[in-house]
Amino acid sequence: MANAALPKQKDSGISPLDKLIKVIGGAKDSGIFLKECRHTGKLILRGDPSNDLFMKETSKVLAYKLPLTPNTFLKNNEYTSVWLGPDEWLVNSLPGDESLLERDLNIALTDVHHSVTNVSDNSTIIQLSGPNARSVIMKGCAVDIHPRVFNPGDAFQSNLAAASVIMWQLDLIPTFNIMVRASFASYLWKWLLDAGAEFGVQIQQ
Amino acid sequence: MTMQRFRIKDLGQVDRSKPLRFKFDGKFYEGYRGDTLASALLANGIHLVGRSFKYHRPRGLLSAGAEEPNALIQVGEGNSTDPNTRATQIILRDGLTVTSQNRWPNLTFDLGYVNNLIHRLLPAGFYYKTFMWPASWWMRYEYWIRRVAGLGEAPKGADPDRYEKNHAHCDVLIVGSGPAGLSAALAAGQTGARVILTEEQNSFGGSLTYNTDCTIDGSPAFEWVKRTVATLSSMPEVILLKATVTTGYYDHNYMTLLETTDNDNQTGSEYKTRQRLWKVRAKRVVLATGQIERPLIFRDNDRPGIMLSASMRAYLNRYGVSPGNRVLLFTNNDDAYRTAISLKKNNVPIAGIVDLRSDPDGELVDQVRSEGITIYPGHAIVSTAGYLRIKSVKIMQLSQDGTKLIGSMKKIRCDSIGMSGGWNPTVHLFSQSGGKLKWDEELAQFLPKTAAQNLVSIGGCDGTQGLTDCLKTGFKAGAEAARATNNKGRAPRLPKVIEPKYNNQRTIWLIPPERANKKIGKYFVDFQNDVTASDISLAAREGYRSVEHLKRYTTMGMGTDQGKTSNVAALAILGETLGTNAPNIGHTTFRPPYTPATIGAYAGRNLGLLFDPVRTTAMNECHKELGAKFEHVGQWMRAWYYPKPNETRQQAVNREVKAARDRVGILDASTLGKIDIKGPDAAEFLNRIYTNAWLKLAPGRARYGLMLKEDGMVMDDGVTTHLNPGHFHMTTTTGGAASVLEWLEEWHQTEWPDLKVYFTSVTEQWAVASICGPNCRKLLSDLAPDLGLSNEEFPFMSVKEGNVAGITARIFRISFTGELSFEINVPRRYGAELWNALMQEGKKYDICPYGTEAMHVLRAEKGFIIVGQETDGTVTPYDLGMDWIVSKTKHDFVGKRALKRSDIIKNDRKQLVGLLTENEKEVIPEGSQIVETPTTAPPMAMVGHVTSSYYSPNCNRSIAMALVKGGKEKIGQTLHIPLRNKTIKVTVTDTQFFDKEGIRLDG
Amino acid sequence: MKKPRINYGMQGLRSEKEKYSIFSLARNAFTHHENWAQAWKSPEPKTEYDIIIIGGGGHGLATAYYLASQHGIKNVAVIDKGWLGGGNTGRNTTIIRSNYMWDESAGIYEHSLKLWENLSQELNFNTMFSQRGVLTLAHTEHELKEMNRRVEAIRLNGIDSDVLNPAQIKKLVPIIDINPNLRYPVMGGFIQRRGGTARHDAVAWGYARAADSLGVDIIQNCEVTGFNIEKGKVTGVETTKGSIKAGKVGCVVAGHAGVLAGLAGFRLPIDSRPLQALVSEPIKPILDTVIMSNSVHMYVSQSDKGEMVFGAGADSYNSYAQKGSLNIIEGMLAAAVELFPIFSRLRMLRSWGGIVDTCPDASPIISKTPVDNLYFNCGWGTGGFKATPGSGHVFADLIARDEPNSIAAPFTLNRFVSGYLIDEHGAAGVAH
Amino acid sequence: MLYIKCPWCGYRDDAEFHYGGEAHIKRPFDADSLSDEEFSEYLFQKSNTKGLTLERWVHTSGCRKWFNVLRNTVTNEIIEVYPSNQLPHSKAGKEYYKSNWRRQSATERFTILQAEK
Repeated sequence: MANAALPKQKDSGISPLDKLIKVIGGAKDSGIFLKECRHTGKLILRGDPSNDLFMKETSKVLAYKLPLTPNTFLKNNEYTSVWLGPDEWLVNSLPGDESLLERDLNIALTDVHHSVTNVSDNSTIIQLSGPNARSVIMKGCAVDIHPRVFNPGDAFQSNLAAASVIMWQLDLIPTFNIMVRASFASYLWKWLLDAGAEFGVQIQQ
Repeated sequence: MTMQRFRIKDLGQVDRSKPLRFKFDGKFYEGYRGDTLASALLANGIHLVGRSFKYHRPRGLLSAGAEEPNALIQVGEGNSTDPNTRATQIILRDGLTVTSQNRWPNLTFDLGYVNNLIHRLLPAGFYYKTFMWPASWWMRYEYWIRRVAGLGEAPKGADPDRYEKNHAHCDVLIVGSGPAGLSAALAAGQTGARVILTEEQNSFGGSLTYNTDCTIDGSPAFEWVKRTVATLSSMPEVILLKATVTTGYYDHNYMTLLETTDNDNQTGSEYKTRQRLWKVRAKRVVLATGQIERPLIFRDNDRPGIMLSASMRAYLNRYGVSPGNRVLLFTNNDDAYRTAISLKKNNVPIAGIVDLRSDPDGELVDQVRSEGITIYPGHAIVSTAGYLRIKSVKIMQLSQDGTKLIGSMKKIRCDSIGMSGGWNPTVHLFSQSGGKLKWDEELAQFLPKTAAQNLVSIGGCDGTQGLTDCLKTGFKAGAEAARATNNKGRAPRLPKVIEPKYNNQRTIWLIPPERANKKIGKYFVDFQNDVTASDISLAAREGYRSVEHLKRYTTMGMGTDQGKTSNVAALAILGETLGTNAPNIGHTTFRPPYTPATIGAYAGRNLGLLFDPVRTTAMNECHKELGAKFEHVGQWMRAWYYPKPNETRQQAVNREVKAARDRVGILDASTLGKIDIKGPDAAEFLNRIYTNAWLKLAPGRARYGLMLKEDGMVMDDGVTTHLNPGHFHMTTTTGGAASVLEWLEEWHQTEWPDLKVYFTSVTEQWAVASICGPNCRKLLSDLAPDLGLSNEEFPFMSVKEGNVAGITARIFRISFTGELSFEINVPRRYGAELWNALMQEGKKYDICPYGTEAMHVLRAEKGFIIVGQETDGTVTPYDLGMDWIVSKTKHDFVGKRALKRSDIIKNDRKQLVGLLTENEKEVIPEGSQIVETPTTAPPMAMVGHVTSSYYSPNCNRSIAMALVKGGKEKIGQTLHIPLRNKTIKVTVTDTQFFDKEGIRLDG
Repeated sequence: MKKPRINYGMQGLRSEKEKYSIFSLARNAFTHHENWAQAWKSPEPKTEYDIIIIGGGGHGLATAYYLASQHGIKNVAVIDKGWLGGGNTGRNTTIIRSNYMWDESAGIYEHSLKLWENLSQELNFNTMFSQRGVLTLAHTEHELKEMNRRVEAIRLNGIDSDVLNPAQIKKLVPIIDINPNLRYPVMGGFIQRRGGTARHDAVAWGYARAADSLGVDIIQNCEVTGFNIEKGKVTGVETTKGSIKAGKVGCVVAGHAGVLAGLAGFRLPIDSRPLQALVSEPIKPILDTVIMSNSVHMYVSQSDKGEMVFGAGADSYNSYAQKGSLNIIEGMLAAAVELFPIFSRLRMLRSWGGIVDTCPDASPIISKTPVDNLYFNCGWGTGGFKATPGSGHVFADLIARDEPNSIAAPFTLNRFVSGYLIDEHGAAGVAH
Repeated sequence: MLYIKCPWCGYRDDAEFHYGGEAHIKRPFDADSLSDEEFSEYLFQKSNTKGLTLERWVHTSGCRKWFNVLRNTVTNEIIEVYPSNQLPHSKAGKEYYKSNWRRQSATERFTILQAEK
């Protein structure tokens, strides 16, 4: 039996925060910008990086080698690969591209013990940006994200408030992608709004 | 409003341009920005600020800092009132309303003072010796004891304020911004290290805020403080935190700082934070917490107006407040001389200096002499007079050895006393960190000995004396700490310091009475809890000789000040009583927090909506629209039942249960845990983790599995499906989703790493609608006409993939109701769409949504168990009558051996059976206990309990399952369920109540 | 449940010379309290005792007291490595109740509660046992059902227990928030009105004084460094104050049972974990009942002094450090404020940790051991304080007769071999 | 709050981890041949050391990997951290491991076997 594939149209279906994000807006000079990255493709890839074939085949599909440094991610225009563990990666794609990627990886890794699991709907990504983004995260996360030790290209899995998250930094604004399980998304969204309130929050499309 | 009669012109650091009005005990006063409540009260000539805990004696300000035992104030009113706040730490703001506490009817006339008059009946620990007769009266005694005890009043309602939390990491955390702390911060900061400097007071500088007799590089020391703070502020990696108490020192250099942020200079906003709890992980900690002055212990040393010498100097030089109109100093060291010089400089009349030392000398003494201030060397205060404020003292000469008073008595008038009994290093945080203390005989101090964590103690808290040495050790420690955390740089140049020099002190812990056996008056050691020197010797006499016994028996050091001014003296007095010295007695352990810390700050914003996440499924909105009632299942909110207007819960559930068997029912089953299992050894892994056999399950087929803990007890269950070769889809209970995944990983990683298999949680990837009932096949085929749903094409316990209502879905033909049933899994984003499509299309079959309650009834009709309801961690598969699922042939599976233990194989274990009530309409309450022979009243021997019990509309009667001792043998027998008002008679049956033949599964 | 034959009447303090009362207080007031006798003597150890009890906490002192008072065995020493009551006796949140679900637990805790009810009089020392009621809250439908199971079991064991609805709870505890929209709303609860609190230190001191007056030697600052065992039978102990011979040895060292078992050459199914508690500053009375909430891991009462006494759940890891992790405290205080919003502005005064010895089934061990004449009483987890009198009583009986009585019998070490566990995790949530 | 260095993710607060009890417990291969007493020893008996102890943790909120820790249960000092298929490296760790009464878990056996191949 083939893996359940998603239909082609990119924006159909309901994302975990659709019902919650009612008002888009807020002051332009807000210290915090929040948005949901709807329906980003997400695959969990498992495999043994000491197996050359696994590394070779995956880099063919992704067009780069999977990151082996803990707490980092690599990306190109199509795919973002976040290190999650010594044999586990999160691979993000543009909305709708994940089925194809899943198929390609499975074909490429036919002879290698691996697993690719489509978890696009298992969680969602909240993007937190703005000059005060770090302050907001520090209210609920014990990982050191000071620029001396944490920069674009860095990632981690940890807890943010009472939610388990995977987080990675995109740029120097700074902007963070926070991936959270679907059923925790509304809790985390409310928590972020509350934590950001003192800086002013603008909600973006 | 009264004038600030005791404010000295142009002295101190308060802002005279910003007068602030405040109310104390109903009366208005004025102070300035930069004042504490304590300094503002003193500026208005108010010394009397509270009553003591036990004797209700009038008390004044003892200190100017966190150690204050007496001035406990009720701040504010209504919901934002704060009881027991130390006046010395209340930052004055406009409109502040405060009241004194624990007195009735008022502060100057307090009826509680009667305790002082009958004090002889109330020695330490008196309550252990009485209130025992008659035995039944303790609750009455207690009622009054509780009302007399307690200090301030709790707020009446919810706290209107916000509290924040903040995690931080740094290279160097420096506690204390006195000369040592500031210089350490400067040295560390200029290397570029990440530095946090904390100061519990509202401004930086520590002792330099009031020691105006020192100069650094030729200018007043406080100028150096201002310059240094400015330099530190300009360093991007340095965080300066004032009004911030370092409350706790936990493992691995984890520190809590409680910052008070709602000081007067903050603009108000809806999201204004009152306090912020910092949780800091520091690579290295520098403790520069300074010292706390000790009181002298003499008769009636607690009268308002008697305060610590350095605190008096702080009120004078920092706040520009004169302590009174005639000040007496009483000391065993040079500190009081320093205070005297400051007082004199500001024209405050001085009654003299009573010095325990018989021959004080040195530059400070000389200076005092040259100012014409009278010194009484080798003298001590014998007694004091004055009820609401000190009026006079009597002094006498001390014998050579300090154990007796000799000569004639002399009376000195005064309205305030500055006393100094030496200093205690503030070793609280060091001790919290696990460090051990040592006793320094010469300094008569407990000092840090071995550090247990990555820290260094410097300055006063390490026994360092003098400004020069504090700066020197500060620079050194700061630079070292920076280097140790991989920052490069050198220590700053040591500035040129001019400071007064101290000579030795003469330590006399307890001033003797004028005659050896004179027994009047009280010698207070612990001011707040009214523990006197005689209480300590009483405790010792009665055998309470360890430090902890002393503390617990007398309550010494157990007040809200935690004995900051009293602990060491108490130990010394205990030591003298027992004929030994302080170090042999030991010391109590210091525990967090350093000063009392707001509970709300520890709770933070994790309240209300944010207390604990509420998890909902993709179909949640659909249930809401249908008017569902919800129930909590762990963090999940699940649709419980869907009442129609005017329908009771029972009616709704009955209707849903009927519909699911008669027509078609639909359930949101999305919360079940789901784990994707892939790898060539997946089947072998399942074979080891489940009790039954898994190696021969064909792709496309599903099987029910039971998981045991290694002790043989049922842990979880669910259906696992073989999707493709080497690819399984496991389901777990809703509550077990996370723990089962961790369980699988644990066994794989630590026990069977050779098995090639990977696990990935997909619980929320899939939204699941479960449809059941005779019409469900028709319904599904309407929405998925190409799927092929006949029993041949799609047999029970198998899986198919296809489009349902245009959505790609995985459909499992499994059943938790015993009916023909399909579980349709679609990606979460289409969950609501699927639900709505099924509801819409199902109209023609009169589809009925059912909730968790109906689901429970439906499965109970079939005798299916729910892990967590029929099981509680003490139940084996055999107990559940599920012998069929335990493989007899497998070499191993988790929990196998435990099932063979002697008490596990006994026949009289509690076993799952069915129960039928005599009265078919009667539903036994779940959880009811079962007996064989009811008696008229408890106790009765119980043989089991009811695990599930419902009214079954399909059976037209009530049904129940129960775990009953030796239950299998009891089938057919009668048992009894004794409720409070009646006893229900039941017959033991098997657990299948409906469709025993199982013919409905295929529709 | 079989009723043990126990005399719950007043035993009275054997020595009349120093009986505590309001009259003795008044008498001593005239002499400035200078003539009070020592509550207990602190003798040097003799060379030999009939029985040595290792551990001078509440349980150990109670054992010695009952050996002397119930079994007439007075040549007994209690030895402690530090000060009396310095372990968990002096570190707990002082809650006393007997509303346990399983018969075996109900048996021991109810036995204990009955002894508590006369303890102050029996010991002539006010232990301030305050039967103000212990109310356990339920916050979900599931918890309500679990509660019913427990309440019914408790009731049929003849132990008092009342179910309360939210309105009744509000009446009893006016400061509680019963808003149904709370994340964990108060949906009901059950109260044991005979439960309550006691002054923990006083329990140790009272037993010490009473045991001392019956001739028991109480030896502090004396650490056991080894057991002397001959032919599988214990003959004495090695201590920092020398060897002491003994006919029998009872070991009651909460927090260190595993260490002592190691010295005797066997192992126990016990993990030692940190359990944290804290008190607020004292305030005027606001809470007259003990409140427990298992689903949010919080329990609280107000001491006679006015402090709110909070308990949290145990940390997950083994530790003898007598301190735990801050997040446990944060979670517990958030739960406390959620239920009692007025707690927010109170202040934490002091926090501390104890070491709890926990068994796999969260029930204690009162047992003979692989070594003859050596007995262990341990593994009380978070429930030890309330059991103090009962534990001492049955342990004394076990040591005296070398055979467990019906109350102690279920708690032998053998249950871990045969599988007859008394699992108090399942239904009790956190067993406090 | 302990600061535990996950062998992969680095230092994190103990709240991110779950404790897994004693490390290096040998699971009996042929449990059926054991007496109840012998099996009870595997199932329930603890070292529960006061002082150095080898224990298991899993980085639940991170990489979900199990690993072993050598920790002092009196001071909470962590001496070393190593993956669960390895043996302790530090001197103290080796000594403790040697004195352990039931070392060599299945993972280690597997690793040793692999190394021998």
